[in-house]
Amino acid sequence: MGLISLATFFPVLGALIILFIPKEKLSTIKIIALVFSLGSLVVTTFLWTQYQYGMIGINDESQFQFVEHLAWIPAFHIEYFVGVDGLSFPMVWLTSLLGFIAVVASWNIPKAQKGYFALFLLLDTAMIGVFVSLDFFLFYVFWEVMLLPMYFLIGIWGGPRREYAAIKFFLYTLLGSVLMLLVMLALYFNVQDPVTGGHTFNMLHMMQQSNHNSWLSRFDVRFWLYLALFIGFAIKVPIFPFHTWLPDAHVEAPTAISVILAGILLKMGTYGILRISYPIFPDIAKYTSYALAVLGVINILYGAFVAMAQSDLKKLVAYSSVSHMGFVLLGMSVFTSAGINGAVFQMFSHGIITAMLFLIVGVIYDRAHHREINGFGGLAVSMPVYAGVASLAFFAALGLPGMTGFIAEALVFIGAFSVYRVLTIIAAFGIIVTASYVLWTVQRVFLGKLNPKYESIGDINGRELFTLVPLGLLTIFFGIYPLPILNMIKVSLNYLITLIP
Amino acid sequence: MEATQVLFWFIAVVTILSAGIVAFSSKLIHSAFALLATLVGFAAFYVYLGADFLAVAQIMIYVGGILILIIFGVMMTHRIYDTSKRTAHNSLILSLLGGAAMAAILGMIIFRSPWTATVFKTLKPTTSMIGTSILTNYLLPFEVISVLLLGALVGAVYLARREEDEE
Amino acid sequence: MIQLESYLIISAIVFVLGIFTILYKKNAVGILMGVELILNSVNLNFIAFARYIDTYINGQLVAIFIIILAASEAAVALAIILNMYRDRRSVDVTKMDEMKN
Amino acid sequence: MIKLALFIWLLPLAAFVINILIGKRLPRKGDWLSVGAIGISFILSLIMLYRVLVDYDPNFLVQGSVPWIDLGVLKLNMGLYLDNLAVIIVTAVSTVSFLVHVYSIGYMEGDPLYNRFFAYLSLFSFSMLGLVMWDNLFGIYMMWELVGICSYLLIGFYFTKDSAANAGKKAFIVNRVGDFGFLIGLLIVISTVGSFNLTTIHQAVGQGVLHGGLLTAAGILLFAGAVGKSAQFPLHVWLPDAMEGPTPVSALIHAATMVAAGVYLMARLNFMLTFDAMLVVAYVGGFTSLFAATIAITQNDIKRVLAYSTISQLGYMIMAMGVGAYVAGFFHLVTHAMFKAGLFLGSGSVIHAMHHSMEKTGIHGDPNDMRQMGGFRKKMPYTHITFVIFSLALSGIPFFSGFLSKDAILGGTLAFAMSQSNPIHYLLPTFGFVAAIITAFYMFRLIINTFYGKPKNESLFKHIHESPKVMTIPLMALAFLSLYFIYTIPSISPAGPEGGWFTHLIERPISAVATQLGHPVLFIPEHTEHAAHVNGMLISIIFALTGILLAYLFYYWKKIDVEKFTQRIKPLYALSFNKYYMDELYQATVVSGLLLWNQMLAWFDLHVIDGIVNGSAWVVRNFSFMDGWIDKYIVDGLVNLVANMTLAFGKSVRKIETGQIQNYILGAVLGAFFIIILTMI
Repeated sequence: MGLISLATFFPVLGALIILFIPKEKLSTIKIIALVFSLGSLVVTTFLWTQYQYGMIGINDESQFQFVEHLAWIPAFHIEYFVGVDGLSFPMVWLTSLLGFIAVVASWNIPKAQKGYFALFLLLDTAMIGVFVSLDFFLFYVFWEVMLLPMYFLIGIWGGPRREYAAIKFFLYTLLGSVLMLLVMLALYFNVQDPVTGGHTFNMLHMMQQSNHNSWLSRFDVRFWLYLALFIGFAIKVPIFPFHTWLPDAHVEAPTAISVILAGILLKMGTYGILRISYPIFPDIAKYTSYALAVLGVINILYGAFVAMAQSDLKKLVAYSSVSHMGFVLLGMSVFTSAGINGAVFQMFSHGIITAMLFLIVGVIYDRAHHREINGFGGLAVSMPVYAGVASLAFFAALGLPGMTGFIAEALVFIGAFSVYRVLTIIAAFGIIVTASYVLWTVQRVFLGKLNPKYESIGDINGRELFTLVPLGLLTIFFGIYPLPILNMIKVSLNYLITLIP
Repeated sequence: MEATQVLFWFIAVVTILSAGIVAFSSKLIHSAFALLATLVGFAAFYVYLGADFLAVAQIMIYVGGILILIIFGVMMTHRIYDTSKRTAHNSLILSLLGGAAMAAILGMIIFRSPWTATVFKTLKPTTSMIGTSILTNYLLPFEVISVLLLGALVGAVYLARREEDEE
Repeated sequence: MIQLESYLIISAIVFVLGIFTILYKKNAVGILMGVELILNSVNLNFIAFARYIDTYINGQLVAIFIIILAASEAAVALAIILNMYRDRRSVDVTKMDEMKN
Repeated sequence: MIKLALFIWLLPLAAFVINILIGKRLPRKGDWLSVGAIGISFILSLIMLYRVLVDYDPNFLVQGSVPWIDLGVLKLNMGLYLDNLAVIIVTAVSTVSFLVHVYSIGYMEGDPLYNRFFAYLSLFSFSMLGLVMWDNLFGIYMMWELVGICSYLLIGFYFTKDSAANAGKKAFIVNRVGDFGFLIGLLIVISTVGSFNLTTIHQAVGQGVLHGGLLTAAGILLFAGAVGKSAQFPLHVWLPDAMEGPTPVSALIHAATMVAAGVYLMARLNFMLTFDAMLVVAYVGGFTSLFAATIAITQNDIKRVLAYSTISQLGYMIMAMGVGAYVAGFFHLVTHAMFKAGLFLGSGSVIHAMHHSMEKTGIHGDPNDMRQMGGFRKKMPYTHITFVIFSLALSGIPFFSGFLSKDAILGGTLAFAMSQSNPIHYLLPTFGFVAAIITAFYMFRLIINTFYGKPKNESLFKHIHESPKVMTIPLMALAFLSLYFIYTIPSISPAGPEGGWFTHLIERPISAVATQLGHPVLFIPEHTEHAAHVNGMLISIIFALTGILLAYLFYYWKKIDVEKFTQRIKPLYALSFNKYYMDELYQATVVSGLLLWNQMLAWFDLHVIDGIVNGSAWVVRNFSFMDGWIDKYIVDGLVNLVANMTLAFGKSVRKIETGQIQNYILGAVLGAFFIIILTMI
């Protein structure tokens, strides 16, 4: 068993152990969850130190790292095939990091802790699995495994409308999964394994256009398959107009789950497009790129505008995610080096920043038990440390230089401008709107006269700081010195865009 | 008739009679003890059939385990003083009718089938063969049955346990 | 030499007695005994076939599993019976009709 | 040199990091850390300036850079670009910053967030120094945003006041509007030139890589950033509100340094401005200078007067950049930094005194309000004298620094107008000269109202006293720096900066656009320039004196009744007093419009997009309901018929079903028996 598998399955091992611990032993359960999620983080961090920066990946198995390639269900040519490249590794690391942070953040979850942590660790494994799998079937399995814990985590531990949100989330993403399943099967039956001549689920084989049979080479077929796959991923991103599950799910989910939802799950949509849709259907990707760019711009502006109108803090952050994911879409729609690197960097950066934002909302919700923006005011007086950390996160969200969001957005703009000039200018308008809603929010929550209700509200505690500070340091570190990430992703992504005709 | 055959038929009669007692006795405790005789008789048949391991297993599991359990069951569900009390029965006629029907079916099958004892093996100890088999060809059923046994065990303990707040 | 049919007949008789026991008794423990009789008769059949027909001892192996099964069944059944008795001070199966209708 | 610059740049950052984290626990709340850091930076910058002066070479340049982002295709390096311009402005920034730091020790004393104030000041110094030293537009843009956020934090420093919080937000967002243009300009540059490096851009523009309309557009868009940051019309609205911040902040950020960043940017990018772009720059600047000056006349808040004055002066500088008076514009940036910072610190000193007096007397009111002051001359001698010096410099009176630079700008503008065939360009010098009168007028209105005459509020006046030394010494230092000879050494002629070190070291860079086109962008003959300069000087002296005279007539000698006069020009007065209703206009159009638009979109999202989703769910549900109805009454009807018959039959036979398993077994056995019988026979 290789290190990648270890990182992937380590959390679920913890989940199994938790199942055997009586539910009364709360602290044992929590510590096990903590240890196992930390274990995964340690392994991925170790992998980072072993990472070879020059290797490309994408569609060549020999260029992947930490590959494990075993037969799994030979009768259906299903393999256990995992490995990482520059596209997936930042996401893997981010996932294990946020998994750990989220465990700490859910320390005081109010009920049924045993089930919560077991499901959470299962979710953790599934998420890492999605990012490392290179076999489509394996990918699909992890993708589905991820859904169920998520459904329960929202549906059981969520807010007042949790059932509605959970069902909505589940149905939406299930629709996406079904479309993905169709495409997967279509590919399975129409792609030939170059070695054995049989069918294959191997993504890398699917990426070789020479392995496609004549049916799969038809433009209309490819177009519809791409579209189906795209909708499957678009729901996850979420791309306008498939985004309405997001605010509901976020608002109802417990803090840690919102962190995971926004930090990792949203990235899976764009990751899927980059990992699967682009290399398998490069011609269609090119053909539909303008539409994708337009959707990206709509996401940016629409998300920002709607965010500004929200009165629920968590909803605002949720819509800001829609807006920020628009940058990813815009960046990856242009097939320029800066654009696509910016897009992936934005995925990483948004993962960290939005996690911080949701944690911050969680902190205040734990104390005030509501999230009405207008119900706060002047909190900087009674919670100075919290206000400081929160301002940092909000500034990161508005793309302040010196933090990751700025570099990502700048790269996206640089990449997109040379291709779609007008669209980019429209998108750049988003930075004004973003600044407006972020500062307006900061003002309504933290500035002004202190709402007398919250005079004696406690400042952020050590545990909460512990969840926020590492993320804050990361945004600043990679905002000043982005090379570690960019060097990792650029090799793979620069190669990826050469695949697009 | 050889001595072994005489012995065989003697055992057969004893077994069947005790099985009859199990069936017809109105006192449960008598049934239980008759069952003991039946089970021992069966063990004897196993010896005749060259199944040495099974004979021992029969004695140990059935007689030593199950029967004791049953007797415990009898004891615990009947106060000691009324172990001799007649237990109520269903309709004798209908039961006999059912038994007769079953007997007819089995009889018909037995007598109408052309039994050809094709193989006649020399008797030899079977323990090692059984051991080899359950770890090779019968490994999966063996494992499954182990889990089942474990499950049954846990289930039985759980069911029979008194709830703390019950009494 | 003892014929195969001898065993089959003995087994059949015990089986029939087992069936009769199940039908006749109202007492749950009694019924359990009937079941044991049936299982034993089946076992006898298996072992007899293993001796006379099979080239290997598959019958014996099946018998082993049946014995184990019987043991589990007896344990669970007795546990249920105990519970039943504890609940209603009776082990009369004809009175167990809560779930009727 | 590079190392020196790095130290200058990074020391304040270190102070910021330490102060924001543990400042509260340090002795004296860590002010010495920030002051010390900027102090060392100040000394180091003097060393740097000294080296430049020793070199005395107009083409002095030191560069150094490291790779920062490398995507293979796109490479961004970050580095320092130290030419004379940078060195001088670094020195100016660190000087003012240092003095303001020192001043703040006195001014901010006792503030609950004392340590945070110094931390922010340090962060600002760091960002501002970076802004003027970096060698590429991207780096400048980054620092540009950072100074913006510092400005946001410091304006909103008294965040419990709603007005302060609003002002901070407004400043940042209005700046973002300008930055939007800046960003697009950057994108045009990177997509054509492929680099942000100033030298590379210079070469590329010279070679014609970026040319024609796109070049003009790039210039204007980059200028949009400057419009935001330097508070030019129509994005000037944030600066007056920014006066909600503590006064040292107003002095440092909103008078001397940050707002001048736009001018700095225009100076840096002067080489790539086409003639059309320059016209836009010049007219925006010129118009702003007059526009803001007219508002400053009627304001009663001492700091707001200064704020509008700043806008007006920044307009001068921008206009200078637009008319090719590069040296003059930049010169004015430096001199203005000194005396405007001085003015703000002086007003801070007054406000500080007022504030304490109000605390003592228990009178509630606005300490910034001129109508509460008067006669402070005797109580605050140092503040008074320095204030007058600064005002004279600002009004452009000879022997003070402002005279040199302002004159040069007006002369340059006049020369521009004279060299153009289109007479409409005489508008520009007109703007400038009219603004000059008004400037002199409102400055002396301020001085007379504050320091002369009778105290308007005796009880307050009683408790007014001079500020501590830590506050007056920076004032004196700045007053010294507002004297003309500082900038004219080795020449001591008060008539103009020619022959001084400043004009020697700063030269207008060779225009890349000119290289590209093959002819100068703007040709101003030597003799025109000379004539314009002499005329400009005379006119401006006369105008400045006129302005001062008018102020004395109105407010000191009271020869003209102010009340009556304002009554006669009431509409104009109202217009000026209400800042031409710009804020209200923006509020009514942009802000309300945006909010309404957001609400609409949110409604759209909730009811239309989500409505479609829920609607499809509703359709499915109702379809199944309808289906259920059909099922229930038609399909099921038939079934029920059958079922009822079965039921009737079943009722009769149900007695067989006892629920007793034994009965079932019996049945099963008998059934099996019959089957066997049937098959066997």
